[in-house]
Amino acid sequence: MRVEQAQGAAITFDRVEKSFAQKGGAPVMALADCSLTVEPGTITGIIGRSGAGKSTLLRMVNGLERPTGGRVLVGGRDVGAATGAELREIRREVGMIFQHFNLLASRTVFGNVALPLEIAGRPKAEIRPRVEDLIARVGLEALADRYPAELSGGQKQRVGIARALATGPKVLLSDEATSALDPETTRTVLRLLADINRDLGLTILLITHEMGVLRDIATHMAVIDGGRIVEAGPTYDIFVRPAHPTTRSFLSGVTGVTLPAFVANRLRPAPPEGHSQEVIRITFAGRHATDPMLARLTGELGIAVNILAGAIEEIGPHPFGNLLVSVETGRGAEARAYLERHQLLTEVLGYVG
Amino acid sequence: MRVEQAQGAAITFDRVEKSFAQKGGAPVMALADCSLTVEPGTITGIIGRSGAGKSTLLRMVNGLERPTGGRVLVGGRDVGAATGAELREIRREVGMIFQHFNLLASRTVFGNVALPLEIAGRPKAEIRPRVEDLIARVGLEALADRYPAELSGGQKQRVGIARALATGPKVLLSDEATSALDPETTRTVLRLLADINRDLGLTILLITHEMGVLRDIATHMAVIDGGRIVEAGPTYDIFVRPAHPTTRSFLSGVTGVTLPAFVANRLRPAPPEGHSQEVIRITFAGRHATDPMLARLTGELGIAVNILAGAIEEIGPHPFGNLLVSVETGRGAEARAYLERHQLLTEVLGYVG
Amino acid sequence: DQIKVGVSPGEHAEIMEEVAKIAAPRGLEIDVIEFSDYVVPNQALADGDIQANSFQHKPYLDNQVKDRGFDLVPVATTITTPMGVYSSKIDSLDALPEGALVGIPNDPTNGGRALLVLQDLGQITLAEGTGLTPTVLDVSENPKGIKFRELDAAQLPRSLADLDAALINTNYALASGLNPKTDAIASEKADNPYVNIIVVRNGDQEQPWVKALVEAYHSPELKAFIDEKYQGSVITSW
Amino acid sequence: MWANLIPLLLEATLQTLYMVAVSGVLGTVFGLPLGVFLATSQRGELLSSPLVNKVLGLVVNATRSVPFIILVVAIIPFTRALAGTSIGTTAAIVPLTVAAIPFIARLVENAIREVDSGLIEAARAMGATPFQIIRKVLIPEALPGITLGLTLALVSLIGYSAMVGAVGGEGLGDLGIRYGYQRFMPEVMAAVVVILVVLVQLVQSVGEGIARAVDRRAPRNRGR
Amino acid sequence: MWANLIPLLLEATLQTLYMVAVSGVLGTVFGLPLGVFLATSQRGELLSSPLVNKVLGLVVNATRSVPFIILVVAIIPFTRALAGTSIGTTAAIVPLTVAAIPFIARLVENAIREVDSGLIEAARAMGATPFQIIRKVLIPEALPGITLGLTLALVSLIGYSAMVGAVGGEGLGDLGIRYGYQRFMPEVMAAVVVILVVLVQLVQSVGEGIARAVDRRAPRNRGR
Ligand SMILES: Nc1ncnc2c1ncn2[C@@H]1O[C@H](COP(=O)(O)OP(=O)(O)OP(=O)(O)O)[C@@H](O)[C@H]1O
Ligand SMILES: Nc1ncnc2c1ncn2[C@@H]1O[C@H](COP(=O)(O)OP(=O)(O)OP(=O)(O)O)[C@@H](O)[C@H]1O
Ligand code: MET
Ligand SMILES: [Mg+2]
Ligand SMILES: [Mg+2]
Repeated sequence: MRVEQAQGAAITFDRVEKSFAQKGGAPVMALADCSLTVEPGTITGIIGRSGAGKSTLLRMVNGLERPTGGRVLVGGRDVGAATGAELREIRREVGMIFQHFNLLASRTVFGNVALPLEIAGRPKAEIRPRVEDLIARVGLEALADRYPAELSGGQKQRVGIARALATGPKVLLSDEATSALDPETTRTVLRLLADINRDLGLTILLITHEMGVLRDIATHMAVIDGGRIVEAGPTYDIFVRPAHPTTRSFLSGVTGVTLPAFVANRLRPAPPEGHSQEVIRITFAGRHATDPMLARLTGELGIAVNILAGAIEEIGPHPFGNLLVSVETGRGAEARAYLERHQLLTEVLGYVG
Repeated sequence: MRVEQAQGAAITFDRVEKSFAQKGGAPVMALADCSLTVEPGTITGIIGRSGAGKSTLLRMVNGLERPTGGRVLVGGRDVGAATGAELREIRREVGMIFQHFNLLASRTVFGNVALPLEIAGRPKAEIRPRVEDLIARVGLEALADRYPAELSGGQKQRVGIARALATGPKVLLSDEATSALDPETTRTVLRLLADINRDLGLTILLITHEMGVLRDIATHMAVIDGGRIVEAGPTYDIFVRPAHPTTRSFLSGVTGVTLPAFVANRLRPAPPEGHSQEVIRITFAGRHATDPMLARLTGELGIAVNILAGAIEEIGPHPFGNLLVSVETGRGAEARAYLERHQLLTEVLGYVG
Repeated sequence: DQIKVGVSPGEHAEIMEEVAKIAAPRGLEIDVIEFSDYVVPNQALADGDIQANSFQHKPYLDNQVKDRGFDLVPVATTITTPMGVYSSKIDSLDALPEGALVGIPNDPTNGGRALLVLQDLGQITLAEGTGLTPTVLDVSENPKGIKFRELDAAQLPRSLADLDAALINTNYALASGLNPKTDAIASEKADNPYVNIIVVRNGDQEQPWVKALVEAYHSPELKAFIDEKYQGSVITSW
Repeated sequence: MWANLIPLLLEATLQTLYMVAVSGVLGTVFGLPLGVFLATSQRGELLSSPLVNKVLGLVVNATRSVPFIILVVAIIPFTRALAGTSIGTTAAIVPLTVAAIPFIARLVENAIREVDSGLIEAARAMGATPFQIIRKVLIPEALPGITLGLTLALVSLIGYSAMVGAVGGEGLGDLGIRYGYQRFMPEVMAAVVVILVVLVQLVQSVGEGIARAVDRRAPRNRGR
Repeated sequence: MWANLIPLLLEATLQTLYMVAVSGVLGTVFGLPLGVFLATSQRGELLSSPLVNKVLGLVVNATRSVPFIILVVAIIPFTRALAGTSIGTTAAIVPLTVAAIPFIARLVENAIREVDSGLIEAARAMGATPFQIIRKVLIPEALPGITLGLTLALVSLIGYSAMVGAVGGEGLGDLGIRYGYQRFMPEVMAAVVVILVVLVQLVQSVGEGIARAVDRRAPRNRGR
C-alpha cells in the first residue's frame, strides 16, 4: 500500500542541479551537484550562508522547484519527473512551512489551518477538532477567528506551522520556521515537532540560521555553501569536529569557540617575553565530557586553569562543549597531555602576555 | 538648527497605550502603559514573546501606528501629534527595517536602496556612489541589478537593511532584521550597525529573538510581556540579574543557565542518602569574572568542581557568564562562601545522587 | 385580436400609439414596438416576432426585399414626411457658398433621399442607375463643391450650427422646434415616391386584423390627430 | 406631461433593472469561469494550455471588437433560439449577456492575475488540484478585485442596455434616446439621466461596500 | 467593388486609429490621475479627503451612467468649444475622451487598490510625500494592473468609436454599420469585423506584452 511505503519516506537528492534563467543575463547557478540522503524518521537541519541555495534545495522536495539536473526522490518516487495526480499524491504527504508564511488573507486562522484538510477532502466533522487541536498546540486558541492581517509576525508563523502539520504529513519541510519566534515559543514549537517526529516517525527537513535549533532537535545536518553540500552527517559529529570553514564559522557562536574580545585583542602566535599564558581550546565530547576534568587538572597537577569562554551543552543525548581556557605557558604542554589522555581534544590558539 | 537637535534624538515612550479595534469584537489591547526612554546614541534591544507588542511599539516611533493613549517623543517632537510635513520631517531622520522586507517588486536592488534617497530629494550624482557603497557593505554588489523576486530571503533582508541606512538616519528601527540571516551575515550586519552607531551616534531600537544579538550589540534592553514593559535597563545588568520570569526564560538559552537533561532528570530539592553532589549556578560578573576562580577553588580549598554547563561571554566590553557546576554536597557551603567572597553570585539549584 | 406592430421612434411611434387607441374599442389590440433601427423591424416581421410594421416607405421595402429576400408585402399607404433643407446661416439655396458643408442623414434611405432632393433642387447631379439609395460616392457633378457630412438623422438639427445647411426629416425638424413651413429654405417636392406603408408577411393580407388595422389608420380621427400635431408637415395619404 | 411620464419612467427603470440584473448574473456565471480560465491557462500556469488560451483569447477579443449593434443583429437567430423571440426586453438580454461575458472575463482575468504567487505555491505544495486552487485560493483572494471588476461591468451594462432599442428592448437608456434624443424632450432626457445616475451610484456603492467587506488584507490607512 | 472598398476601409481604419489613439491618450492623461486620486482619497487613505472623493466619485458615476449617444448630445457645446465644431472625426474625439476618462479612472483605481499596503507603509516610513508615494510606489507597483486596465479600456474605446457615426465620426465601426449592416453589404461587414478583430487582437497582445514586461513579481509558474 502506498501509505505504508510512504511511512518510510526517505528523501534522496541525487546530483541535483538548479540554474535560474535570467531575463537578459547569464543563468544563475543556485545548486550544483548536490547529493544527500535523508533517512526516514530523522530530523535533518540545513544551514548555509544567505543565498547558498537552502530554500531552493528544500523546494525541490515537493516539486515547487524543478531540478535542471539530477533527481530528487521522495519515498522512492521521482519528484522531478512526477506530474499531475502523481505529484499531488507526493505533495499530500509533504507538509511545508514557508519562510514568508503565505497565508491566505481571506481566511481566518482557523480557515488557513483547515485549508490543507479541505484540499485532502477530509470530512467536515474531522476537520474541526483536528484544526482546533493544532491551533491550541501552537498557542493560538484565542486567535482562531482572526485574519492574518490582525496577527503579529510570530503569530502568522505559527499559523503556518499548524497548517503544515494539519494533514499529518510523512515529511515536513521547514524554511526558517522559527526565525520569527521568540526563544520560548521556539522551544514549544521544537518540542511539538520532536514529539511528532518521535510518535509518528515524521521525517523533517529544516532550514535554520539558529545553531541552537540544530543542536536541540536535528539528528543530522547538512551544510550548503555556494550551491554545494560541503558537509553532511550526524549533528553531533559535525558539532564536535566541524570540517568546513563555513561550518566552523557558523558553529563558533553556539559552542563558545569565539574568543572574547578582551583576549582576542591581546592574542599572539608565540609566547611573549616574561610571564605569559597559553590559550587553549578544549573540546569535550564523549564519555569524559561530564567529568570534572578541569578540577582534576588543578587538583592532580596543580595547574591553575582560567576559563575564558565556553559552553557545555547537549546535542541530542550527548553532552558536548567547548571551553577556551588559559594556563601558565610553561605548563601548557603538560595540561594538554593530561586532557588528551582523557579523550578531550585540545588546540593551542595563541598566547597572551 | 533642526539637524543638530536631531543629532541627540532620544526616543521617549510616555505611558503609551495601543488598542486595535476589531470588526465585530472587543478591541485588542496590544500595549498598555508603556514608558521607556532611549538615550541618544544607544542601541536598545526589545525582546518579548510572540504577540507581546514589540512591533507595535516600534512602529509608533515613526508614526506607522498611532498611540491610542500616551505620547511618543522623538528628539523632543511628539510623533503621535505630528501630521503632514512635520511627521515627514521626523520620518526622514528615522530609518526602518521591516520584518517582511516590504521591497518594491518593480525596482531592482539598486532601485530599492536608492528610493529613500530619491524621496529625500538627493541629487542623482550623490545617490549612485552612496547606494553602491551600501549594497557592497551588505554583500550584494553582484546582485545590484536583480529584482526582489530573484533574491533569497536573506538577500531581500539585506536590501531592506541597506535601504534603511541609505539616508543616514539619526534613528534606526529594526524589526527582526537579522532573523532571516545566517550567523556569519548576522555578524557582518551587526558590525555594520555598531560601526555606524559608534561613528555617527546612530540611535538604534531593535527587536530581536536572538539573545546573542542583544549580547553582541545592545547597550540597553527592554522586555515586553503582554503589552507591558516588564523590565528595562542596561543589557549587562539584565543579563546578570534577570528579574522577570520571561527574561529569565529567554536568557536561559544564551547564558548556559539551562541544566543539561542528564542532570536535570536526576535533580532533587534535598541531598539524597549517601554520596551526593550539590548543583550550583555561578554567575560571573564584574572584576573577577575572568579570574581563574574555579581553578583557585580547587587549588586553594581542594574542592573538585565539575562543570555541567555554562557559557562565558562578553556583553559589550564586560565579560560575563553563568556556569552550572557540581561539588561534593559536604563542601558546597564552603565553596559558595569562597566564591561569594570574590564577588561571584551563587545559587543552589538542587542535588544529584 | 392582438397584434404587434413595429415602428421607428418619432412620428411613426407617436402615430401608431394613437392608432392603437382608436383600434382598441374596435376589438383590435395593438402592441406598439419601437425599433431604433431600420433593419430589425423587417427582420422581426419576416421572422414572425411581430405581425406588421409601419416605419418605411415603398422604395426602402423594395430595396430590403431585393437585398435580404424578405417575403413581405405592403397593405396600405400611410404618411409622407417630406424632407426640408434648413440652415442657420443662409436664407436660400442660391446663397449656398462654394465648398459648403451640408449635413445629410447617415442611414442609406434618408441619406439617399437627401441626395435625390438636392438633385431635384439643382444643386448636384447623381450618376445614372443609382436608384433610390445613392451615396455620396455617386455624386457625379457637384458644381459648388459641396462637402457632405453624414450624421444621425436626429443629430442634424443639433448640428445646424456647425453646418452651412442640412437636410432634415420633417419629424425631427418639428421635434427640435423647427417649423418646416417657415424655417425650411427649400423642400422636397410633394409628389415624391416616399410614401410610407404598412407591411405584413405575404399571406397575411387577408387576415381580419389587417383590415381592422388599416381601417383604424385611415380613420378620420387619426387624420385629425396628425393634422393637429404636425401642422401639415406630415402629409396623410388618405 | 409628468403624469404620463412617471409610469413610463418607472416601467423603464424596472426594465433596465431586469435586463442588467439578468445579463449581469448570466455574464458573471459565464464570464467568471472564462476569466479564471484565461488567467490560468497561459503557458506554464495552473491549467497550462497555451493553444486553448490563445483561441479563447481570440474569441473574447473578437466578441469585444464587434460593435454592439452589429453583434445584436448578428446573433438574432441565436437570440430567438434562446428567448423564443428576437425582440423585446427579454430577448435583449441575450446580446447584452453575450457582450458582458468577454468583458467580465477580462476584468476577472486581471483581478486573478493580482493574486500573490506565494499563495498559489502554498496551495500547490498542499497537493491541491488546479480546480481546488481556483476555488479555494484564487477566487477568494481575488474577491475584492473581482467585486470591483463586476461593479465596473454592471455600470457598463447599464450603459450598454441603452443600445438594445434596436431590437425593441426598452429600458431607461432606450427611453432617453427615443424620447429625449429622437423626440427632443429634454426633460425626459434629464429624468432618465437622473435615475441612471442614482442607479449607477447605488451599484457602485454596493459594489465598493462588498469589496471592502470581503477584503481582509491589512488596511492601507493605519497611522498616517 | 473591392477597388472602391479598399481605400474606404483604409481610411476608416486610419480614422478609427486616430480617434482611439487620441482619445486613449487623452483618456489616460486625465483618467490616470483621476483614478489614482479616487483610490487614494478615501477616508484615512493617503490623500484622505472623503468629501472630494465622494463628489468626484459621483461625477465619474454620472458620466459613466449616461448612454453614450446622450452624452454626445449633452456635451455638444463643450465639444464645439474644444474642437471648433461638434461634428466629424476630430470632434468625435471629445465625447470619446469624456467617456474614456471615468472608465479608465475606475480601472486605474482598481489596479492601484491592489498594491500591497506594506509598500505604502515603507514609503511613508521614509517620509515620502503622498505625491512621491503615488509616483514612486503606487504607479510603478500597479503598472502591470494598470496596463491591463488600459488595454481593456482601449478595446472598449474601439467598440465605442463605432457609435460616433451619429456625429459624423466615421471610422471602421461606422463603416460597418452603415455599409455592411444598413446597406447590406456583408462583405464590407466581414472586412470591417476582420480588421477590428485584428486591431483588438493587436492591442490586447501589445498590452499583455507590456504588462508582462513591467511585471517583476515572482512568476506564478515555477515548477508545476
Ligand atoms: N490589526 C490588528 N488587529 C487586532 N490585533 C492586532 C492587530 N495588529 C496586531 N494585533 C495584535 O497585537 C498584539 C501585538 O502585536 P505585535 O505585532 O506588536 O507583536 P510582536 O511583539 O511584534 O510579535 P512577534 O514577535 O510575533 O512579531 C498581538 O497580539 C497581535 O495579535
Ligand atoms: N528566480 C531567481 N532568479 C535568479 N536567481 C535566483 C532566483 N531565485 C533564487 N535565486 C538565487 O539563487 C540562490 C539561492 O537562493 P535560495 O533562496 O535557495 O537561498 P537560501 O540559501 O535559501 O538563502 P537565504 O538564507 O537568504 O534564504 C541565491 O543566490 C538567489 O539569489
Ligand atoms: N420614416 C422614414 C421617412 O418617411 C422612412 C424610413 S425608411 C426606412 O422619412
Ligand atoms: Mg531561503
Ligand atoms: Mg513583530
